[in-house]
Amino acid sequence: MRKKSRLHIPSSSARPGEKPDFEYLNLSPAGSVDKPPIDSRTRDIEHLSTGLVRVLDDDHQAQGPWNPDIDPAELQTALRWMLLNRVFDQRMWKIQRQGRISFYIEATGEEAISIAQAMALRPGDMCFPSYRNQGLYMYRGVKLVDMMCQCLSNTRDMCKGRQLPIMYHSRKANVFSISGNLGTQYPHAVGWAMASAIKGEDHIAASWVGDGSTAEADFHHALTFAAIYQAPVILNVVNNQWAISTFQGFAGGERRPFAARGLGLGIPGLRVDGNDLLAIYSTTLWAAARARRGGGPTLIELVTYRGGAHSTSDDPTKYRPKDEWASFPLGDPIERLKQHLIALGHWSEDQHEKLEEELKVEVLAAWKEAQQYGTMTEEPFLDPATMFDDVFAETPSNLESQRRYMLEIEGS
Amino acid sequence: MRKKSRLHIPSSSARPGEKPDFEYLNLSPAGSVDKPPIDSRTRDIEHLSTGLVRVLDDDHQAQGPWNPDIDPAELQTALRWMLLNRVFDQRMWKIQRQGRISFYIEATGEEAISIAQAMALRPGDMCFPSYRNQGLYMYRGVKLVDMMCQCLSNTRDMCKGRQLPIMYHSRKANVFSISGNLGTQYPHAVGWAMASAIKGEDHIAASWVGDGSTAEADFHHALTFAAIYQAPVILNVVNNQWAISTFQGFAGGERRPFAARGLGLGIPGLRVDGNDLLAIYSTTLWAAARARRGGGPTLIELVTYRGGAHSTSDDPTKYRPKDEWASFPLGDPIERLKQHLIALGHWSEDQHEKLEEELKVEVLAAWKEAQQYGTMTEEPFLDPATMFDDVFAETPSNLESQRRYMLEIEGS
Amino acid sequence: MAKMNMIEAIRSALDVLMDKDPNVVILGQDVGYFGGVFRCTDGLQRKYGEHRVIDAPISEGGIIGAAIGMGVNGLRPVAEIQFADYIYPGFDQIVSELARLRYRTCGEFFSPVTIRTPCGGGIRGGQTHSQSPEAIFAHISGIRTVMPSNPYDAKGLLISAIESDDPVVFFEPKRLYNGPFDGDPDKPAISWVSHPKGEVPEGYYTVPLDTAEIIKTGEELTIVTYGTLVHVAQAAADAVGVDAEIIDVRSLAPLDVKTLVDSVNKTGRCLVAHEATRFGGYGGELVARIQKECFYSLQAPIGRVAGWDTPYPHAFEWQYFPGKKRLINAINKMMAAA
Amino acid sequence: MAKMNMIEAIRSALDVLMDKDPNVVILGQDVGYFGGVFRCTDGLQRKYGEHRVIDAPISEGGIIGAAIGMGVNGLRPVAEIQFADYIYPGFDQIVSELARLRYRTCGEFFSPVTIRTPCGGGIRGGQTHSQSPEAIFAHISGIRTVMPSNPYDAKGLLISAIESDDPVVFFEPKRLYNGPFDGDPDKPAISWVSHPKGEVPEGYYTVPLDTAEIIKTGEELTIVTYGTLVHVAQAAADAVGVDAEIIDVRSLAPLDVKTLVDSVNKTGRCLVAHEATRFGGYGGELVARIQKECFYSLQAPIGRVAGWDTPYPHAFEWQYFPGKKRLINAINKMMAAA
Ligand SMILES: Cc1ncc(C[n+]2csc(CCOP(=O)(O)OP(=O)(O)O)c2C)c(N)n1
Ligand SMILES: Cc1ncc(C[n+]2csc(CCOP(=O)(O)OP(=O)(O)O)c2C)c(N)n1
Ligand SMILES: [Mg+2]
Ligand SMILES: [Mg+2]
Repeated sequence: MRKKSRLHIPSSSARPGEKPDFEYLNLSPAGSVDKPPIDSRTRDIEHLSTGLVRVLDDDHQAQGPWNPDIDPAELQTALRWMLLNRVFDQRMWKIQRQGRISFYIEATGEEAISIAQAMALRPGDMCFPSYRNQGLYMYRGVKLVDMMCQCLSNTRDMCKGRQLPIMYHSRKANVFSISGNLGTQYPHAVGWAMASAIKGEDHIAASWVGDGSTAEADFHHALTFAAIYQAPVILNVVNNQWAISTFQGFAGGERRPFAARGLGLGIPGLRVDGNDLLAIYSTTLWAAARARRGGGPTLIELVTYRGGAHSTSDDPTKYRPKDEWASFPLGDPIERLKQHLIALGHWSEDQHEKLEEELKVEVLAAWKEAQQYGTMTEEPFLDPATMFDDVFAETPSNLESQRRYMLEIEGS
Repeated sequence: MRKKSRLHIPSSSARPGEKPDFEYLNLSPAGSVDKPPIDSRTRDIEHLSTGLVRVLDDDHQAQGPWNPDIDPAELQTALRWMLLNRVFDQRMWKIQRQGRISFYIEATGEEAISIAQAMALRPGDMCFPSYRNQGLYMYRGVKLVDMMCQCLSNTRDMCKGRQLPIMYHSRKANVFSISGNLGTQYPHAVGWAMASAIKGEDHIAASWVGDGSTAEADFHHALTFAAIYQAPVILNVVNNQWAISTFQGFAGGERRPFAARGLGLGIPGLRVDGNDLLAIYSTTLWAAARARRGGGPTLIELVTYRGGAHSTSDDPTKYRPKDEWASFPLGDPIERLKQHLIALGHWSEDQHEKLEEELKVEVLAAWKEAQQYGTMTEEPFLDPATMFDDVFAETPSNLESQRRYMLEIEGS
Repeated sequence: MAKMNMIEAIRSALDVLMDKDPNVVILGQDVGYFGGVFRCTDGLQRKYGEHRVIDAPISEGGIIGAAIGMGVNGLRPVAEIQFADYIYPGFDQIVSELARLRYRTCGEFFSPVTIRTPCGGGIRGGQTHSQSPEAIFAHISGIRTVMPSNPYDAKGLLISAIESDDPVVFFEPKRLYNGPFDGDPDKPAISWVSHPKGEVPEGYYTVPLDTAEIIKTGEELTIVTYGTLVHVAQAAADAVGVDAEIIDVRSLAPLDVKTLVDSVNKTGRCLVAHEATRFGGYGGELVARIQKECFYSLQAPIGRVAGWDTPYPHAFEWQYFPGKKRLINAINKMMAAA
Repeated sequence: MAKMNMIEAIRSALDVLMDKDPNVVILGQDVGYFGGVFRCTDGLQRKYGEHRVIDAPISEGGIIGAAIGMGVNGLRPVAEIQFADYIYPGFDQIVSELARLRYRTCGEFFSPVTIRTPCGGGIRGGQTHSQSPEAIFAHISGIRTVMPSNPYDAKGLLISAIESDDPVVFFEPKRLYNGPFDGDPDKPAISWVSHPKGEVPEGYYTVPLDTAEIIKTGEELTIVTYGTLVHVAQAAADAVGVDAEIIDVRSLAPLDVKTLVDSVNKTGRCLVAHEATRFGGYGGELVARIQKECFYSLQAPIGRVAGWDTPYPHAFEWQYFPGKKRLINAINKMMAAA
């Protein structure tokens, strides 16, 4: 008989039917992590990769050196964007369940990341998002109706029906195209940032990948190039604990935080409470300033939790406890900012409820408008002849003749 | 006009015509780095990745806790293997220059690595070498004549003429096949080690890549898998300062040593004097013991210098100072072990010269024998019909008919 | 005998071999606890343990690289790539290592890895969940490329693939997982239950890795196809009422040329059909070979029906998909040819 | 006009464009200080600085990934992959990103990267320095695949490639770098000096990216080929004494079908020749298309001469290489056909 296997297999802290257990998260109290100068040497700030930068404490007060001291009015705006992101997701999820779009991905529980980072970056900075960063598009001015039209593959779809729902892009907003292939955007961000440096510009780039996607080659490529050329880029790892059914230990998160991944290349790493808008905002500002003045890349790990299913194709009750999110020690980012504002005396439950209602109306209105441009089953329909465009800058003759043939056949 | 580029471009410390400068190497005195227990936690031994484990000091004495206390007779054997490696390389280089083989790669200056590590591993452990590890094959019993026949693509070529010279393999010796594609062997080693663990065996695997090759995706894949499954594997980075014309700063070595690359995944790293047989031997033993008892992977950076050209196709005077090797502060590994043995009173210049002569004779005899099995221009020739074998386990009909057709044509 | 859909047949193949050979291990994203996003490995980790059905990081290159090393150490790894569209990060390990190891070591080392991966469109997956990249694997010497079109073949071919000492890239047309889709997305889905190829032995059996299958004999025209298009071709031939001989290539490389050539020499007409992009697709090889061997029997040029030379668009997948209309049109033209 | 070999012509193209457009940057292993292992970028870093001719780490995936990002930010990157055999680690970025970016964003984003890489055998490089993987790129919608066979075209096509807003994979048959090799390794090397295509303008000019070139007109047989085989085909046709029309495809995808079809309709016979492995090779596409368009003119089956379906063996490269003998044999057979 074969001897017992000695292979180490990571195991998640809880599976369905078990009690959620976040013991493994190494939390620091809010305000306890120092804020070094942006020109610190990586080796002198390694501890930032194991601590956890937090600003909002359990009593909803902002604490410590990373407190960005944002104006309450601005915080209200941030709250509005986060809530909009959530309300939008909820509506689109329902729409998918009704069969009116083919697929959807929600960012529930992770809204603070896109919103806080969008706030911290400048409009000329370029974002290379993952599929859970819809908040970036929203904050940077892409209209809800345009995002919905994309999900509908309708006549106003920015992707002309070519892409799966949620794979937005916006040149105007400086948010790149979302890829179905995990992690591929990471080296693009580095290359973009290198080009910015080559051109002597001071724009920086930022990119986002999930914990699971750090195992891809492109993660390594991006870090290596960023370190070598000291590219002005912020590389974010959104550690939401899960990659579909696979918990973050299977991406190598068991022993050291993801924030530490670049240390061996001299890239500083910040581990940040990903559900704390203030902490995210201020660490991002720090990394952006560092990059802008030639200090090179920063890796930011945002510790959060994927509050919903991976996508509309997924059923998380099959692989994790139903109540795991409710037990997540870093809470819900929207609730936390809301309570902070209430504690500051600049918000109330009433106002919040009213805002939520307002946003629901806004989203619904956008949805009504979007449908006018067509759905998968209702006119107007996109012209299928367009599917032969944009394969190349100019459509070559083989595609023109395929287009003609397709129209002939489909017309018959 | 365009603004000045802000891109950081690494620059080598000296180019042709300039004075060699190894200031950038961070050296520790021999004996100064501590030797922790093999069950130390990675975070407690991070300093081993920035120090430099050295045993032999400038006076050729063995120093400190890493001194393996090897029997002088064994040291003499080690010296013999290293010298054989060098003499073999010198002969084959000349043979290539005479046009009798198409290509060659020498390990000059790096011989201690293969020999010391082969000594420290057990025969059941599996080696996944790079092309500069010919010493592994030699030490593990592959005959010189067989290696020469491989380089000659002759009738006794283990590769039946299919591979470029130096791309050896030996199942019997447990040394894997050398690939032309850099770094691909690294995940193989990890997978092999995982299989060993799955089977409950206590064999470990070891692999080698160059400093330049650490930028490849497979480096990341290997480290990630090794860390996740705690594979019993030793991952060696041979930092010989150069990757063809490109110095190690372009592989990300400017800011942190390669030994630190796994820290972010919890893989301990040892930075080792790669020209010090004793230091290499004892760090490898340490890592092997750690792996064997379930402690998982270790990354070892071996700091050395590529004493010769990259390959017979290369001319290093085009891109680095001629006398760079002579200025390399860690010297020549053969000379250092020789002086150590002399200092111990177990060796002499005379013995050394005699040994070198002996080895030259041995190598020459092997070369004479190898030629009898054919050269590229002299009979006997390998049968070209064999080129259709081993594409698959059994040769399918399309290859059989191509074989027949080839013979028909070539016969015509 | 049992009724199985393609997912069950694949799972059954894995189960039978894991039970038979302790060296068979499975490695892939979400394959373990969860049982795979298409459920092909459901229940196997519970049965064989997490050391044999191993959840892997999102690293196709690493999965294939590690699997190669495992194979060299005596295991028989079955790697799952979640979608064929995501196989490219592992491409170098497949081409440069897996395919070449036996050759470059004259058989001293080899690694009997099987790579399973769902391919093809028709599930509204857009351009990154619909690709059929078989052509680029069929061109690589040293690997076998296989694509079953039904549960019976899926199980028998997968068992052969895993037992083969050659590496195999095993494409599973995901649109066929649940039923023999005939190309009409508006018709209610048919299940495998009523299909003869949905009858699958529960135990061990094999389908050889180097034979094409004549799905239906016929005299007027040969349709050479594989994967999803097998069923569409049948429907199209029926619709036209032509007596077509339909061949399921199923083992794309090495290829069973004789079955194809004999058929075309008999019928004198040949249509090649696949879902993948036409330009540079695998159909080119089929046409080139058949025209060479059957030149003097051919009464019309060999036709190709395939995906367009564009990515696979989300909204227009049924315009992209080479469906019944395109096949009917091609058959009609061909039958009308002199 | 100057006499240039292919290396000089490529370098000249890079020089002309770097001078013309500050956004043109070069990225690759050993391309900077050293000037490239084949010397194609020699002197360019000295002239344009290390911020425009950038030495890169050994990371083909990273080089291509970063180049894409640079292209998105307005640069026009020329990436060098040291050998085509080493392009596979960058394959995912090429297929999934570079080729698809324009399509998936309807032209809002695109990246005009040119990837230069030496391909082909005949330099005793063994199986990892001899490959011709053009077929797998030609199959990918959204990239252009180009392979020049001489200095004049190399420069003109490379200028077009870099200026094109489409991504281009630009294969350079390394055996032709120094001379128009006719397939006979025992003959003394010929240089480009005495070849008309070795006459190259020193300044700016372009060769369009979508036209095949008729190298020699003829009436009895069309040889459709590209890369190294262009010269071998000429030598073989001369040796047989057949009046062959020889077509250099040079732009493999998109393909100039008309030039090919017109020629075969005229000659009635066609031989397709390339160095890459035959099975699933690019020749399949050529044959499939030509038989379709020229069926009624063809007097014999279209022949294919190509590398064997094996890796490219070091010792037997001249048995692997589809040399003059194999071409002569194929021509003779074809001319004898009814
Ligand atoms: C290259 C590639 N491999 C696999 C997949 C399938 N896939 C889609 S999302 C996903 C999980 C990603 O997890 P993570 O990176 O943690 O991001 P999250 O979904 O948690 O935001 C997987 C495996 C893919 N899209 N691309
Ligand atoms: C994937 C791949 N890319 C590029 C090359 C070409 N190449 C061969 S050796 C070499 C340099 C390797 O340097 P390093 O890893 O430091 O090893 P060393 O030669 O110094 O031992 C390069 C770029 C290759 N063989 N494989
Ligand atoms: Mg995740
Ligand atoms: Mg090196």
